[in-house]
Amino acid sequence: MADRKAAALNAFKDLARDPGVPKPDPILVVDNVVRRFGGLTAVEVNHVEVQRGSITALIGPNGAGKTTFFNQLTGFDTADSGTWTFNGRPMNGVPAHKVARAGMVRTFQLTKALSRLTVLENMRLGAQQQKGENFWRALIPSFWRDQEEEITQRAEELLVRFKLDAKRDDFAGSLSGGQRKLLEMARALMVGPELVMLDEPMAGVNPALTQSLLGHVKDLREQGMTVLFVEHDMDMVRDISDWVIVMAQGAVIAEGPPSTIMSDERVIDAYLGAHHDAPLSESELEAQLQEAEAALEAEIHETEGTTPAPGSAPEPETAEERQK
Amino acid sequence: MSADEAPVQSKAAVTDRSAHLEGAKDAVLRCDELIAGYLPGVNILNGSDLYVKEGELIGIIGPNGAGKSTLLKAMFGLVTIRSGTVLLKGEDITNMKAHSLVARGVGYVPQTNNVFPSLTIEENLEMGAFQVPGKFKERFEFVAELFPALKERRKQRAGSLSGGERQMVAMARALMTEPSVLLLDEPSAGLSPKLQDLVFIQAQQINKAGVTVIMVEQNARRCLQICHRGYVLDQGRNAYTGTGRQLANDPKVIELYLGTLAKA
Amino acid sequence: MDWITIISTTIKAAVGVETVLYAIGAIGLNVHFGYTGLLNFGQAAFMGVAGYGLAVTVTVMGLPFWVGIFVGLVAAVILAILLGIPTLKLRADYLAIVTIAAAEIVRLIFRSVQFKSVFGGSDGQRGFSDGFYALNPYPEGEYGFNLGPVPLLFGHRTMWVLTVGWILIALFSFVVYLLMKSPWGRVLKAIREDEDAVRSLGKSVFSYKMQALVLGGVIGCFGGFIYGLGYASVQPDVFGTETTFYMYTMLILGGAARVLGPVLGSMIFWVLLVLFYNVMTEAVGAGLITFLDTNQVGAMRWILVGLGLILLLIFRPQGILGDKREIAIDARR
Amino acid sequence: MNGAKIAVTTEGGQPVKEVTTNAEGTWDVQVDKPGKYKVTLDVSSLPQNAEVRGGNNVRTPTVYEGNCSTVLYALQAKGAANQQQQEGGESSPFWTQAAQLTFEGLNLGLIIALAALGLSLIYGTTGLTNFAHGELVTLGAILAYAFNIGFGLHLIPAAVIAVIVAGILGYLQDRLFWGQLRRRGTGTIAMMIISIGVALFLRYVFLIFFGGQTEAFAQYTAQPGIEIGPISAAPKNFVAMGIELVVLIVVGFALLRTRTGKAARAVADNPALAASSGINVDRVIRIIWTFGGAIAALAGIMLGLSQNLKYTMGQDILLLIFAGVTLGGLGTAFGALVGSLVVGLFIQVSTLWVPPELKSVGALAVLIIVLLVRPQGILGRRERIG
Amino acid sequence: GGGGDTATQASQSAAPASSAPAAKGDGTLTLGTLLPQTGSLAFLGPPEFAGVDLALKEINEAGGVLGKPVQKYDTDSGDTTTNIASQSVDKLLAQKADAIIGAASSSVSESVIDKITGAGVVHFSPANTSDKFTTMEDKGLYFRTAPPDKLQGRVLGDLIISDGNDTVGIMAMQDSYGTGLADQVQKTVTDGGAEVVERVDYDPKAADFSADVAKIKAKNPKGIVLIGFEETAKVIQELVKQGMPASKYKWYMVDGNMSNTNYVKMPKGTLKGVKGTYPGAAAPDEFRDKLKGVNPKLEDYTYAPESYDAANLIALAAEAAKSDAGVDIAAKLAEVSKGGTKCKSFKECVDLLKAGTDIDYDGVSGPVEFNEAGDPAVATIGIYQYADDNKYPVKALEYRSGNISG
Ligand SMILES: Nc1ncnc2c1ncn2[C@@H]1O[C@H](COP(=O)(O)OP(=O)(O)OP(=O)(O)O)[C@@H](O)[C@H]1O
Ligand SMILES: Nc1ncnc2c1ncn2[C@@H]1O[C@H](COP(=O)(O)OP(=O)(O)OP(=O)(O)O)[C@@H](O)[C@H]1O
Ligand SMILES: [Mg+2]
Ligand SMILES: [Mg+2]
Repeated sequence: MADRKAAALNAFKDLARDPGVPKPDPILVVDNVVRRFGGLTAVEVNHVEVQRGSITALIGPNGAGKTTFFNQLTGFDTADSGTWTFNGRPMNGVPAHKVARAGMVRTFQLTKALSRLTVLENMRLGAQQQKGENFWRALIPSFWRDQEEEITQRAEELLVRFKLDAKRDDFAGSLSGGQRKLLEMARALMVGPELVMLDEPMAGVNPALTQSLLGHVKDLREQGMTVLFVEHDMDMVRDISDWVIVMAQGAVIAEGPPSTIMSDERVIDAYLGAHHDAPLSESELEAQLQEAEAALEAEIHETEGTTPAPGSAPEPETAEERQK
Repeated sequence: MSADEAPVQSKAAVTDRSAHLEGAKDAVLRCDELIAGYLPGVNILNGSDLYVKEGELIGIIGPNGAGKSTLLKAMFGLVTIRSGTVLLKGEDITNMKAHSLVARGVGYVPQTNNVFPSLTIEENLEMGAFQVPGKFKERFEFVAELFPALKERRKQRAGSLSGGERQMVAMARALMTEPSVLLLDEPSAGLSPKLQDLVFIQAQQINKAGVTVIMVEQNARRCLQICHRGYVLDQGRNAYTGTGRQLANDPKVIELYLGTLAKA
Repeated sequence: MDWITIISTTIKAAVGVETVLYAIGAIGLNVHFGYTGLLNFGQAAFMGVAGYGLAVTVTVMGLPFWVGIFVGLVAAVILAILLGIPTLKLRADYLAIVTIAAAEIVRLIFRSVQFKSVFGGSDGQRGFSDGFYALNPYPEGEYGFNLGPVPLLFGHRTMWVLTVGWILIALFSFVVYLLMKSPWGRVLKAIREDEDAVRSLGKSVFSYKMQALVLGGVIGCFGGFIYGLGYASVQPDVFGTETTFYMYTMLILGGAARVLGPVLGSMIFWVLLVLFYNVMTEAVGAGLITFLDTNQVGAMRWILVGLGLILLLIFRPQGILGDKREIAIDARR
Repeated sequence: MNGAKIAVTTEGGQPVKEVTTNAEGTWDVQVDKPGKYKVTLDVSSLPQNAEVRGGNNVRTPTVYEGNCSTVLYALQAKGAANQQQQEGGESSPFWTQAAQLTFEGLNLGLIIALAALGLSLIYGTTGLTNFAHGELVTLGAILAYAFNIGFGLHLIPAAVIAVIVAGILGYLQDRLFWGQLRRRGTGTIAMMIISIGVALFLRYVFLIFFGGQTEAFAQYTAQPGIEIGPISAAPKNFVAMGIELVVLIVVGFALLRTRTGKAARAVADNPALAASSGINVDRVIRIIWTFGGAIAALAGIMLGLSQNLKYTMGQDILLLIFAGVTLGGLGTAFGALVGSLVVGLFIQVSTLWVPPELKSVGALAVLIIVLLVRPQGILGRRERIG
Repeated sequence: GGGGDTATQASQSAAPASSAPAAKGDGTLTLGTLLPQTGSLAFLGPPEFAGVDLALKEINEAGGVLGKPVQKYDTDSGDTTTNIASQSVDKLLAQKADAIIGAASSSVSESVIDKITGAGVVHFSPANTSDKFTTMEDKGLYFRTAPPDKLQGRVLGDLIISDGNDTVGIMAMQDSYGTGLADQVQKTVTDGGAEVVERVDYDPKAADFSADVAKIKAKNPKGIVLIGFEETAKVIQELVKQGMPASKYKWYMVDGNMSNTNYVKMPKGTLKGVKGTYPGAAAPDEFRDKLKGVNPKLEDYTYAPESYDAANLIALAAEAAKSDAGVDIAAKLAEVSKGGTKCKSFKECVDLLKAGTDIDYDGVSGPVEFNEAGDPAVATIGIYQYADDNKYPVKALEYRSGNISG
């Protein structure tokens, strides 16, 4: 079953762990993309490639520029400079809808549910090349009815997987935060893209469901789809990604397979912090608490009688934790 | 005060009303048989009970769409309660307006839309300290130390912030007043692992300092690790309750709500 | 009190020429606003260019009636495209003001002394409807029936306009029904909710908005034709922002994004307008109301209509046919 | 002019009579039939140094039955035409006119800005597109009129009272009406249509109580202008502009700097979150309505002062108000100021090139063009995507 | 085929076209009014309604028409921005009106003329000035007593010339009334040897008139003609403000804005010496007092005489035709307006009629003699001058009357 995974791992096997390392069969190649907001350089990516048929994770601290990077690639914002090719086709300056049609579909971190459409209609909208989306053919239902049924069926299957089937006839605007995330991802999958770019798909999704969805994402890879996703949940990154790209302050600072990346000093420093490989053990927890308590006590002594929870300097503290 | 002082239950139990009544006697905040919803005729909360004692840290977990956020909103007067009561320190605050609750020392971080996009970060925080403008400077220094990124960008409009940065602003905003009861709706979502750590530690610390905290989390395992007691909400009802540890180790809870991914 | 006249005029108002022409305009607006979310406040301009297209072609250029209709249609399409190309990229509320501005520009030009020789200045044009009435299949006389003592009769000319008008309403409603059930309509509704989401799914938002603008404009332009033909004349001020406001009122009153919403809304609006007025004039005439003089009755009618609108929308904010659930979803996200 | 010779003939050239002007320079010819006649002035009979202005010495008046018809020969000193032109060249009338129009543009723009500020405040905080705002402007003017004429107060105290009363009415409007609607969860679109209903209601209430005619305040009407450089303006204009500018700037800064101002913007962004931060949303909105109503009333009084009062006066400038608000960027106080000034200026200055009947076209066209270049308005900001 | 051609041809004959359904009279003369209660011309409503009311009062006091009191229904014409005029006409037709007096606005009249005349009802406007109605297809049922542009324009133009204004600026309200009158003034003035250095057609709804006045000022004319309705007060403010007061420039006004109430709040002398024309032979004050009797709140009198005359003429025509059917009234309207024994009030005229005499009704607004097209053919224009108190006296400087078409 997991032959694609094997293929992907194989492709990554001998690669150097350098930022911007060339991949054997890149689907997306990015060069010198820069985006500035006033004085702030949000994105400054020199070179990066995404391997076809792999699951690649894009991680990095908050504000690293991941979402902005997605926005540039998918035509939702105009880069100050830079070029990128998708399947060998240059994509800079291409409007967003053409990017999606070319097979590169993204989701939004802050979800964009189509509020006053039902969940099912949201899903159906994702399907491409619908005959009934042409004005004249729309007028004659027999032209598009069959296709519509097929689309509906596909949509319903996905909804079941994403545990949204009970909500299928409710307005998307009435979904909970997590359900919106799920819908956002499911809808993108309706497009049937070659490359799907997920922006924090699992933030706010229940862990049990996340787990079952990861299986689905792996299936996608088996079907030949390429997945590029942003995520802060390291368990998930570790579980499904074949390759990890790390961004910080707009630039790609490291690349590599998940296991290596998560022990990279710089990545730990900038991003992971103390608890990078496993959830805190009981003892660690205790230690952490004690530390906090000590700090609190100190604070109380200092400022006699004021109640506020003191701000402990978290960074050195967590660094210490790691040493233990 | 530690987790052990919380009322002991032998195991994570399917909600037991008598246990609730027993436990809730001297609670700071308690909800009884809340029924609430958005659309006429559709109830999202179907009689959920919850109590939290002085100085407790409570976690609420559950599947997506279970009604966790709705529960918090209902307590905070943002969703109309159709029946049931909410008591804060013995006072009936059912359907009381949010700003009056803030005056009574309740703070709240919403799950979504939790910043003022057209206000700068600094102004967002100023709004957080709306009822105690005198304390703004002091508290600002405090949150700026927690999230240094915010201080650098104090003049940036929140609408242009990244998802995680917004989350920081949201959290910081709630910390501007010094609430005695804090309701957090997925405070760690969208934050980098490092900052997630920070949030959990901070929650614990605040709790240590005497603040009662109710926290909804999808980072469920992590949440159960630090909380004294937890509730599992499903379809608007309490499915399981117990201490954090009990819940985290209950096979049913693991299977249905926690997953096994993080354990690996 | 002359109840027979009151009842008969009210019932006739429910199906009369005004109801028809506003309903048609509002159907177009429903495509724009109800389904696509385009806050077009220049619908009157579409009616205007159509009415004037017909009028100028026939009276000034002396061409046949059908050419006039064709010119009117083309004018509406051109207006849609001219308006659309630069403005469809704007946010909804900005679009609103740009379309109002464009419509005012069109009206002021129709009205101006500079172009009086073409558009006829503030009095407009007339004398272009003969071609239409030449097609009238109804022989001279009165048509309709008596509802008990209440006569519901229309002259043969009115009858012809009404026949054509209601056929158009039925036709457009059917077209809107078909379209909005189709995937095409789904894209429009999606655009109404969030353009960026639609873009991310590979649909050309601009193209669909333009199609919607043209379709709604073309539908609306038939309202302009009906005006021109029904009154046998066009005047610039008819096509002012007021008209668009009233069409919006009708649309929301009937229920936006409902196929029959605009039609029902138009009927309610005119029935209210006529009923209030006629009851009041009769009451004043019969000395039942003494605190108003003749000059104030007209004002009192609008006061009541204003109140009526307010009350209707307070108690049914989603409109008569609207879906309460849709309103409950906060449009501000 | 004495002694000029004038010959009258019929249209066909038949001579009717020749006359000589009397001491006042007038003359008189009786004709028997109506019709077109030709009147020729014998230029050689004029004094040496005089000529007919424009050079044409033939007039062709039409005489109608029972009426007399007058013709006129304007005389001037020889060479005067050239002199005049030279004089004209010195203080170019184009620039004088341009200066005057710029001033008028500012004058009108500030009034619009004031009205727009009220609209922008209310739109900004509640999201209500208030089509009844024009009527709030009218209300201010009519209130001032009532105190001024009805109670015989001088305009200044009358205006002050009117603004206060309008503020109270604004408060009550929200308290008793809009606030209740908000509580019921009425959507913004439904509210917008309700505001059309309110506009109709108010407008025609005014018609009943105020009447359809145009009225003026008892003081400062038709105040003679004074010349300041190329501009002539009435003193009241300067005072009004001063007041307007002060109010605009004070309110603008209040929104940016004061706690309530910031709270108002917070409420605009997200009312639920504002409440969660401890802001009393209803109170903030009521304050805004109070100020919005008062400012709109002030705008109405200023408009009534510079123009006159009519029951449709607010409605007539509503489009300009909206244009100003939008052009500046929706929901920003200074945007309303800048946008309105641009609108005012373009309305007036564009008349240098377009006929005045089309002056609004110029302003509206500018509005469209600016929004094409800056879709978010002059001071508006773009939202980020994603 | 252009509709315009047929219209022109058909209107050549004043006789009612055969196509008009022959509405049978029911014995009671029913008048409908279609006048502005609301809309941009709402200020014209009160005087117009009062004019009709006064006529009706006098008619019914004199015994009514055909032995029965005249019935009347009032309706609102609104303005063109709303289409309520048409609904009002529907109501009047449903109530079997024989003649409809209205509308004030030419545009509104245009939108309903087909409906009214199509029903065989007389359409009689007291205020329409658009020259289009002269040639419009109306089945011979359209009439008007509106002050004739042509004569007034001529008289005013002549007045301006004889006052020695060699340069003239015209500010005209931009509608058929304003532009029509302005055209005529401009022609007369130009023919007379003066130069119209600037003509501004302004939008009466404009927020402000400063630019319009600035345009006049730039040309610095000696005489300034103000053609418009009550918005003239705003124009005057602006003239004074921009340094062109009546003390330095000669202003001229017309019937639409000759008011004794609108300008009284202005400082004393603002309008001193301003001349204006106003149709009608009689001193207006006596008539105005009578109107006040009908509507004590009346402030403005524009078109009240025309409305009064319209109602009287219709009643007389019905009496002369011995029928209250619209077509019969229309057939007699021209006859009672001219050629015969002159009489000035309904009572006086109807007595003559009953005695079998041919009458010639001379109204308050002028001699009113209808031509073939239903337009007044003769008119009298008075020239008045404002005094220090911003009012003009009862006595005209002079009266001029004449044929309108000439
Ligand atoms: N429109 C904008 N104006 C100004 N700054 C912006 C804008 N958009 C993004 N930024 C800034 O650019 C930086 C990168 O933002 P981006 O959203 O790409 O971060 P991210 O990597 O996606 O972070 P997160 O993990 O929190 O989502 C942030 O610091 C953000 O504040
Ligand atoms: N504004 C709304 N209108 C109508 N229904 C809503 C609305 N918000 C939420 N719901 C419904 O209420 C239910 C509970 O939503 P809630 O947001 O409380 O879930 P949650 O437990 O917080 O889920 P998540 O973990 O995904 O945030 C969901 O089924 C959702 O569809
Ligand atoms: Mg992001
Ligand atoms: Mg939630």
